[in-house]
Amino acid sequence: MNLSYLILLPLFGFLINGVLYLRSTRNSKKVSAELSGGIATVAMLLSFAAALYNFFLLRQLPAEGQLFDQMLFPWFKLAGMSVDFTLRLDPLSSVFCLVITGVGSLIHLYSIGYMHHDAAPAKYFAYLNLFCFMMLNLVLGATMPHVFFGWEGVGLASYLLIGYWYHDPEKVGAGMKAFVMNRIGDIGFLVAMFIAYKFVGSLDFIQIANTPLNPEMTTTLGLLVFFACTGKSAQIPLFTWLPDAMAGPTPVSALIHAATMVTSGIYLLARMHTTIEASATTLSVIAAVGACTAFISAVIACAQTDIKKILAYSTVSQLGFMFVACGVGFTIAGVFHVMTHAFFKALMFLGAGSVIHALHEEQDVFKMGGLRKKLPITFWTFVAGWAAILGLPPFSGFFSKDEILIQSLQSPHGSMPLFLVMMAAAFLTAFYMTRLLVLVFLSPSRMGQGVEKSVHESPLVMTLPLMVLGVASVVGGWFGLPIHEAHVEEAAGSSGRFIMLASVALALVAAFIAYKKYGKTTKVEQVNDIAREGFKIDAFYLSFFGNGTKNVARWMGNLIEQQVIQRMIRWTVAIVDLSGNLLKVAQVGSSQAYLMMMFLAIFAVLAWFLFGVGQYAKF
Amino acid sequence: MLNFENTMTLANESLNVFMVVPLALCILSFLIPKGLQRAYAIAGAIFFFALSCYEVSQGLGGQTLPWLSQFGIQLGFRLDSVSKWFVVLTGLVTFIAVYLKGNWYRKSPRIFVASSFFMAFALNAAFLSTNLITFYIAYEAVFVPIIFMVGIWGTQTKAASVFKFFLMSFLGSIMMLVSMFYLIYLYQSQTGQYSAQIFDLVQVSKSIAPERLCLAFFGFFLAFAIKVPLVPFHGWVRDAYVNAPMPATIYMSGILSKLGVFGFIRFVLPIFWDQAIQYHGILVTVAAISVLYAALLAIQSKNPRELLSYSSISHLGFVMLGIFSLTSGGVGAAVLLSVAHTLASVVLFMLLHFMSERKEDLTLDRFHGLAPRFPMLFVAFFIAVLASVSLPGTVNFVGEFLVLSFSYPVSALCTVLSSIGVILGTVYMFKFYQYLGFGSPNPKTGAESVAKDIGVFEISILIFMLGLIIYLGFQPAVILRGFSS
Amino acid sequence: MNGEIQPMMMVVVALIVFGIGLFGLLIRKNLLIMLMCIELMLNSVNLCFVAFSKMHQSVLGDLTVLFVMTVAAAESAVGLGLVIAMFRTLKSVDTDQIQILRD
Amino acid sequence: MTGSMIAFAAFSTIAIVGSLLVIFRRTPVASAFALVLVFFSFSGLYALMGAHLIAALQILVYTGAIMVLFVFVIMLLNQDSPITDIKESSLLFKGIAGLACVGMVTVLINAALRVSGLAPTNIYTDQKIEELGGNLRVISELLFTDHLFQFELTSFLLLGAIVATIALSKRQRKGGVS
Amino acid sequence: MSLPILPWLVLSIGLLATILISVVRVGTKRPAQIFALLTLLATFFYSVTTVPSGVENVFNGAFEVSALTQVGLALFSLIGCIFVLGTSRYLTKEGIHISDYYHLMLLMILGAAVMIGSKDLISIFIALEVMSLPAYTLAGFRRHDARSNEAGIKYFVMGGAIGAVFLLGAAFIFGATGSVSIDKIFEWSKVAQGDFTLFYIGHLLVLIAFLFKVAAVPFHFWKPDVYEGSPIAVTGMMATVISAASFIVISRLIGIVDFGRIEWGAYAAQLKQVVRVIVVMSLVVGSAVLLTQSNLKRMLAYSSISHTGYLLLGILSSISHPQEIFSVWMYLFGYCLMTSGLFVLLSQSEPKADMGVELIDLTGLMKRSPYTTCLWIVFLFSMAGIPFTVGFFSKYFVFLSSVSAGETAFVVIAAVCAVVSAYAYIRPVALMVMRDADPSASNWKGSPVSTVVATVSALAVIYFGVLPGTIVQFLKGVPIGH
Repeated sequence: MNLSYLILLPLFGFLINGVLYLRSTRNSKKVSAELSGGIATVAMLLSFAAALYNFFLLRQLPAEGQLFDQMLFPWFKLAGMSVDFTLRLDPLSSVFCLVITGVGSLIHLYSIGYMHHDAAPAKYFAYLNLFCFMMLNLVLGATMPHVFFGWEGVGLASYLLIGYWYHDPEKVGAGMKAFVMNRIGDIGFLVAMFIAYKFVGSLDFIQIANTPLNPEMTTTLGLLVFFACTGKSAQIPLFTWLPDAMAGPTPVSALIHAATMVTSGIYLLARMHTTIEASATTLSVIAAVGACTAFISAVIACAQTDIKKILAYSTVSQLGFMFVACGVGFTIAGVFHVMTHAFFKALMFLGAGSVIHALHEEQDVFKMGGLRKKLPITFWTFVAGWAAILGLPPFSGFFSKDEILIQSLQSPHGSMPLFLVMMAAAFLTAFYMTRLLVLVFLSPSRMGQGVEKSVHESPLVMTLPLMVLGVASVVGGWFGLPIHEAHVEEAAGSSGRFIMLASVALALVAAFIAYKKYGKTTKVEQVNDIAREGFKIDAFYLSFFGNGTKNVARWMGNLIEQQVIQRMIRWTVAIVDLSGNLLKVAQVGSSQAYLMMMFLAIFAVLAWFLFGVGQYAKF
Repeated sequence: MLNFENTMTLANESLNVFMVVPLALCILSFLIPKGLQRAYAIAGAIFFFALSCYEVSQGLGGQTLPWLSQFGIQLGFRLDSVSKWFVVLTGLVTFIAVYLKGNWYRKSPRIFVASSFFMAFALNAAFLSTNLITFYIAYEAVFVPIIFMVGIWGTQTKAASVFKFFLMSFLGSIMMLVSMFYLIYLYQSQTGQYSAQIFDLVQVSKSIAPERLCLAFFGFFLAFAIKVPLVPFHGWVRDAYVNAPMPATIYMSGILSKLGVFGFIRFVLPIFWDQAIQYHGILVTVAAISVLYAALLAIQSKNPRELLSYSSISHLGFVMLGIFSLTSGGVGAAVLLSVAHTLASVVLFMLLHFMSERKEDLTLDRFHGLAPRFPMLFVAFFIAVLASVSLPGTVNFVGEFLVLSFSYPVSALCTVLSSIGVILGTVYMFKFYQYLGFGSPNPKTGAESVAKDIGVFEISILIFMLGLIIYLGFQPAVILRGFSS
Repeated sequence: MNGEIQPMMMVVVALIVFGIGLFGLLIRKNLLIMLMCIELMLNSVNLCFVAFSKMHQSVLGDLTVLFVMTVAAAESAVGLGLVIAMFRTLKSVDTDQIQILRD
Repeated sequence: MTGSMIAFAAFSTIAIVGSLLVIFRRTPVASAFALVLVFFSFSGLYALMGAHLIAALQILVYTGAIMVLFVFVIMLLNQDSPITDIKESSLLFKGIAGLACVGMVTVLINAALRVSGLAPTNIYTDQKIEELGGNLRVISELLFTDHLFQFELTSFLLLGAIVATIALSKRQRKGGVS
Repeated sequence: MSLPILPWLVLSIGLLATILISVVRVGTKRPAQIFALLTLLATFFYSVTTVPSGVENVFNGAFEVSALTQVGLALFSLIGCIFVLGTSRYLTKEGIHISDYYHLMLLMILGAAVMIGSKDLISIFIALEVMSLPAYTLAGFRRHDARSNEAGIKYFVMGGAIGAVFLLGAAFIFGATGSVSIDKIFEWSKVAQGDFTLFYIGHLLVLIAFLFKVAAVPFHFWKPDVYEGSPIAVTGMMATVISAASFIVISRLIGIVDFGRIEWGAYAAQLKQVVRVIVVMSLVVGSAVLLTQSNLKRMLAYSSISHTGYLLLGILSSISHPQEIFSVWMYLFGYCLMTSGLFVLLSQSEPKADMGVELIDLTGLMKRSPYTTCLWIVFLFSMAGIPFTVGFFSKYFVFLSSVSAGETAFVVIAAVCAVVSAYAYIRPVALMVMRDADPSASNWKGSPVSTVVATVSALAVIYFGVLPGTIVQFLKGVPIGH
C-alpha cells in the first residue's frame, strides 16, 4: 500500500500545468485545453485508480485494524511538539478519497469541454489539480496540522478558482470573501490545535481521540472544531460566502463548492467524532446550527433566480442536513449523505453548467425554460439528480437523507423540534428543486430569439461525466456506506418506515405545488423580497464586520497613530525644542545680566550651604 | 531556565571571517570604478553569502579576541544555533539589497556599496558577539549606513524620518547601554573585575535580588522594543520604511528588526529571566497588541510600502509572542518565524521594487490589473503573499503555528487575540495583491507600456527565495534542530 | 571690645567693600567703572588675606597680596587695552553697546 | 577706645564710603578719585595690621600705577563727562542686585565669623618677624626662596600683559601684516 | 641631569625665543609661526618621551611634575600644533595673522600647562591669569569687528569678576587652614577639628571660579557669546586647552580635602548635591539649547557646555571613588581631539556676510567637497558618541564610572541628553548629505595643510575609537595626587 501516489499525481499535474502556463506567458502561445486538461484528467484518473486500489486493499484488512499510516517525512519537531507528514488511510478517508478523485476526475473531464474557449486553461487545470492535491491532504492527514495544511490549501485553491476571471473586481471580491470567511473559521481550527497540544500533548487524531479531557475542554475543543467547520462548510454564521463563490467557473462550483471542499467540515467532525460526541453541548449546538442552516438556506433558495445560487443555497442546506447528522451523534449518516450529495449535487451543478454553457453564460432561471428538448442528456441526468435530492426511492438521496431525518428524531440527541425543522427543510428542498427543474426545462421558453437558436447539447466530454454521475445518483445509495451497511439497515426500523413514507410524500406534495406554480411561467418574475437577499445577512456582515473593521482601522490610523503616537513623538521633539528656546531666553546678551545670574547662583549655593539644608554639614 | 545553546561542537574558530570579509569588501568598494560598482557589489555579496553559508555549515563555534580586556570588553564571538541563522540571513539580505537597481547606483554608488557592506559587517558583529559592549557598538554602528542610505537616496520627506528613526533607536540603545553599565558594575562589585561577557553577567543576574534589575531590564526592553518594533514604540517605522530607498527598507525590515529579536533572545532572556517572568503579562500583551494594532493600520493604509511596514510590525509581534512565551519551544519557533519573516518580507519588498520600477503609481485604492502584464512577477508575488499570510506549506506557517502553540499554554487570551491578526493579515495582504494584480489593466502611458516582465536572473533569485520558503515550510527541522534538545 | 583690632573686623570691612564692588559691577554699565569695581573686589580680597595672615600669625597672606597686586595691574592693563579697542570700534564704553551677541 | 581702634574706624568708614562713591558717582573721573580714597584707606588698614610693606606697595602700585592708568584711559577716551548708565538699568534689576549683594555679604561674613575658634599657627609672630629683620625682609626672603615659582610665574604674567596690551593697541592695518 | 620641569622650560624658552625673533624681525609673521610650531613640537616630543612614572614635587611643593601634568602639557602643545598648522590660512583671511597671535597663543598654552601642575592656590591663580589674559586678548583680536570686541570685553569682565571670586575663596581657605598649599591643606584636612564653614565657602568659591571657566551651567553665560565673537582659531583653543586645563584643576581642587575621613562625609555629600544639580543643568541646557542654534560656533559652545556636563559627571563620581577620575581624563582626551579637529574644519569656512558660520552654510557640502564632509561626519559622530569614534569611549567610561559610583539616575539623565544632543549633531550631517546647497551658503576652502591636519585628527578620532586600549590603560595608571 503506498498512499503517496494518491497525492503526488495531482501535485505533478499541478506542477506540469503550472510550468506550462508560465511558459505560455513568456512565449505567448496558448496551451490548449485538451493538452492541459488531458494531463490533469489523467493525473486524476490515475489518482482515482490508486484510491480504488487502496480502498480494496484496506477492505482486505481485518475489520478492527482497517488503518494504514504512511509517514512521508518528519515535518516539525520542537520542544515536545512533534508533527510528521503522515498519510492515514482508514474507511473514512478512503471514502472521501474515492469521492474526491472520482467526482474530481469527472469534473476534470467535463472542464475540458467547459473551458475550451478560456484564455489560459493550463492555469485553470493547474488550480484544479492543486485543489485535489490539497483536498487529498486534508482527508489523508493523520495529524491536525496536516489536515490544516490541506484545509488552508483547499481554501487557497477555492480562492484562486472563484476569482479565476480576475478582471472582474466582483469575482475577485467573492474569492476574497470566501478566503477571509474561511480564515475566520480557521481561528477555531488553530485554537483547537493549541488546546489539543496543551491538554493532549499531541496533534495526532488517534492520540486526541484516546486521551480523555476534562468536560469543559472537550466542549471547547468540539465547539472550536465546529466553528472551523462552519467556515469551510458554509454554516451559520459563516455561510454567506458560498453563494458568492458561484462567481467561479461552474465545474469549480461542482467540485469545490458542492462535492468536496464544503464537505470537509463533515469530514473533520467525523474525524474527531470521539471528541465531539463526548460533549452533549457540542452536539446540540451542531444540530441546532445545522438545522437552522438547512431551513434558512432552503427558504432563501426558494427565492433565488440565479440557477447557480439556487444550487449554492441548496448545498448550504444539504450541508446543514449533514451537520444535523453529526449533531445527533450519527456521523455515519452525515458521511453517507456527503457521498450521495457529492454525486447528485455535482451532477446538478454540471448540468447547470451545461445549461449555462449552452445559453452563453445566462444564469437567470426566468430567462430559460423549455430546454428539455434541446438538452435531452442534460435534462435526464438533471432529473436523476432532482429525484435524488428529493429523496425519492430508490435514488441515492433517499437513503442518506431519510437516514438523517430518522436519526434527528430517534437518536438520543435528537428531538421533535429538530425533526420538524428538518422535515420543513426537506419540504422546501423539494419545492425549490422542482421549481428549478420546471423553470429551466419544462416551462415555456423565455429565452431571447438569438439565444434560442444557438442552443445545443454539450459535447461528449461534458455529457459523459453527466451520465456517469447520473448513474451514480441513482445507484449511489444502494450500496450504502461501506463503513456500516448493517447499521443503516437496522436503523430503518419501525417508526423509521413511517418517517420515510412521510418524507417521500411531503417531497411529492412540494414538487407538485412547485410544478403547479411555475409550470406555466411565461414571463420574468420580479422577486424583491428579503429572502432573495439572503435575509440581508450578508449585507449585515459587510456593514458590521467589514466596514466595522475598516472603520476601526481608519480610526486607529487617524486617531491613535496620527493623533496620539505620532503626535507624542512630535510633542517630545517640540518640548525639547521649546525648552531649548526657553533656556535660551537667559542668553540676553547683557553682561550685567550674566553677572547677575551668575552671582545669584553663587549666592544660592553659598546660602544653601550655610542656612539651608546644609545645616547638617556642621558638627 | 532556557537551555537552547548547542554545546556539542564549538570548534569553529574562524568566526572573524564574518566580520573581516564584509569590512574588506566595504573598503575595497572605494577602489572600484563607479560603473562597475553594481557588478562588484553583487559578486561580493554572493561571495560573502556563500562564505557565510560555508562557515555556518562548518559547525558552531566560539572565539574570543582581546580588545579592552581590562574593562571587560573583549571581542567575544559565538556562533550558536540562534545566531547562525541571522548571520546567514545577513548575507542573503545584503545580496538582495545590493542587487536591486535604483538611483543609488546612479548617485554616489560607492557610498551605497560601502554602506551595504559596512551594514553587513556591523550586523554580523552584533549577531555574533557575546560581549554586551561589543554588541552595543555593533548595534549602534548599524545606524550609520542606514542614515546614509536614507539620507542620500530617500524620498523628499526623508529628513524627518531619519531623525525619528535615529533618535528613537538611539534613545533606546543608550538606555540599554546604561543598563549594561549597571550589570558590569554589579559584576565588578562582586568579583572586582570588569566583564561584559554575557556568561558572566548571567551569573551576576542570578545572584542578585530581582528587584534590583528591574530598571536595567526595562532599559534593554526599550532598546529592543524600539528596534523590533513593538507597539507603542513603533512610531519611527512607517516613515522610515516609506521614505527610505528600497535597499534600506529591505535592510530594516529584513534584518534590522531581527537585531531586536536577537537581542531579546541572546541578552534579555538569559540575563533578565526573573524580570521577564515577573512582567510576563505585560510583555505578552504588548506583543498581542502589536499584532492587532499593526494589522489594523495595515488594513487602512493605501501606500504599499506603508502596508508592508505595518505588516512587518504585525508579524514581528508574533515573533515576540513566541519569545515572551518564555519557553525554549517558543524561542525556537520565534527564530524560525524570524527567518520566515525575513524571507517573505524581503521578497515582498523586492517585488514591490520591481513593480514600482515598472509603474510609478501603486496606490491601493483601485485595481491596477498588473498581473496579466507581468505574470511571472505576480506569481512570485502571490507566493510571497501566501507566505506572508502564513499559509501552510510555507515556513511562515510553521513558525507562526509553533509560536502560537507555545504561547497558548502561557497566555491563552493573548494567543487567541493574536490569531485574529491572522485574519486581518489575510485581509490586507490579499487586498494588497488584488489591487495591484487584478482588475482590468489600465491604459498604459509612456514608458510604462514598454515595461517587461522580470528577467531570468530575477526569476532565479525569486525561485531561490520562494523555494527556500517552501522547502523550509516542509523541512523546518533544518532550523529547529538546534532547539530540540 | 578690648582695644585690640581683631582681624575679623578687617575681614568684615573687606567683605563689605567686596559686596559694594560686586553691586557696582552689577549696576554700572560703564566699562571703566566696572573695571574699577573689579579692582575694588580684588582689593578687598587683599585685605582679607592680610587679615587672615594676621590671624594665623603668618606672612603668607602678605606675600599673596604682592602677587595679587601684580595680577591686578596686569589685568587692568589688558582690560583697559580691550576697552580702548572697543572704544575705537564702537565709540562707546557702555556695555549696552555690546549686546550683539545673544540668544 | 584705643587710637588704633579709632584709626580702624576711620579708615574702614572712609573705605566703605569711598567704595560707595566709586559705584555711585556719575563721572568716571570722580569714581577714580573715590577709588584712590579707598586705596589710601586700605593702605591705612594694612599699616594698622603691621603689614607695612603691603601698605607701601598699595600706595605705589595701586594709586601710583593702576589708578594713573585708569585716569589716563579716562582722559584718552574723553570719559570725563557725567554718564547716566546707572539710571538706565531698571529699579527691579537694581533691587535684586542689591539684595543679592547684601545677601552675599551676609553669607560671607557669617561664614568668616565662624572661624574664630581656630588656633593661630604661630609661625611668624610679631616678635619673630622683628627677630628676622622686619616685615620687608621676611617677605623678600620668602619671595625668593619658598615662593620663587610664583614669582617667576608672575614674570610671564607681566610679559603676557605687555604683549597683549601692545597687540591690542598697536596700529593694525587691514590685511593682516603687522 | 634630571630637571623635571624641563618640558615646561622648553616651552618657556621657546616662547621667549619666539617673542625675541618677532622683535628682531618686525613686520613679518613667518618666523614667529615657525618658531611657535617648533616650540610646540619640541615640547610635545620632549614631554611625551619623558613621561615620569611617579609624582615629583618641585619648587617646594608648589609644582607637580607627573604623568598627568606632562601628558597635559603634551596634549596642549599638540592642540597648539594643530591650530598653528590648521588655521594659518584662516588667520590670514581674517587679517589677524600677526606674530602677536603666536606669542599670546604660546602664553596661553604655557599658562594652562603651568596651571595643571600648580599645587598651591596662588600659583593656580597666577597661572590662571597667565592663561586668561591672552585668552581675553585673543577673543577680542579682530579689533575692527564689533563682535570680537564684545567677546573680548564680556570674557574679560566676567573673567575678572570670577577671578576675584576665586581669590576670595582662596582667602577663605587660607583663613580656615592657614595655608594655600594644596598638600598642606590636605594634611590639615586629615586632622582638622572644629567649624569648617569658612573652608566650605572658600572651597566652593574656588570651585565655582573654575566651573565658570569650563562653563558649567549656571556659570556658562559667557561661553556662547564669546565663542561666537572670537576668531575661530581662538575659540578652538579656548574650547580645548582652557577647558581641559580647568578640568584638571577642578579635579585637583575637589580632592583638596580627605573625603575618606568621616568628618568630611557630610560635606562630600552636600558637595555632590551641588555638583549633581550643576551636572543636570549643564546637560539639559547644553543639549536643549544646542538644538535651537543655527550658528555653528554657538552650537559648539552649547556642545561644550553639554560636554562639561558629562565631564562633571565623571568628576562627581570621582569625589567618592577617586580611582574613577581616569574617565575624566579619557573624556578630556577625546573631547580635545575631536573639538580641535572640528574647529580646524570650521576655520575653512568663508562666510559671505560678516555673520559667522551658520548651519545653512553646510548645506550640500557633500556635493561640493565630499572629502571634507567625511571629516565633518567623523567629528560630528564622535561628538554624538557614535561607536568607532573616540567620543563613544569618552562617554563610555564616564558613564561606567558614574554607574559604579552609584550615580545611575544621573547617567540616565545624561543618556537622554546624549540623545537630544545627538539629534543636534546629526542635523548638520543631514544638511550636508541630504540637501542641495542653499544659494546663500558660503564657500568652504581650506588650505591643504589644514585638511591634512583635520584628516590626521579624524584618523586619531577613529583610531582611539577602535583601539582605545593603550590610552585608557595609560590614563588609568596615571597617579592621583591624593
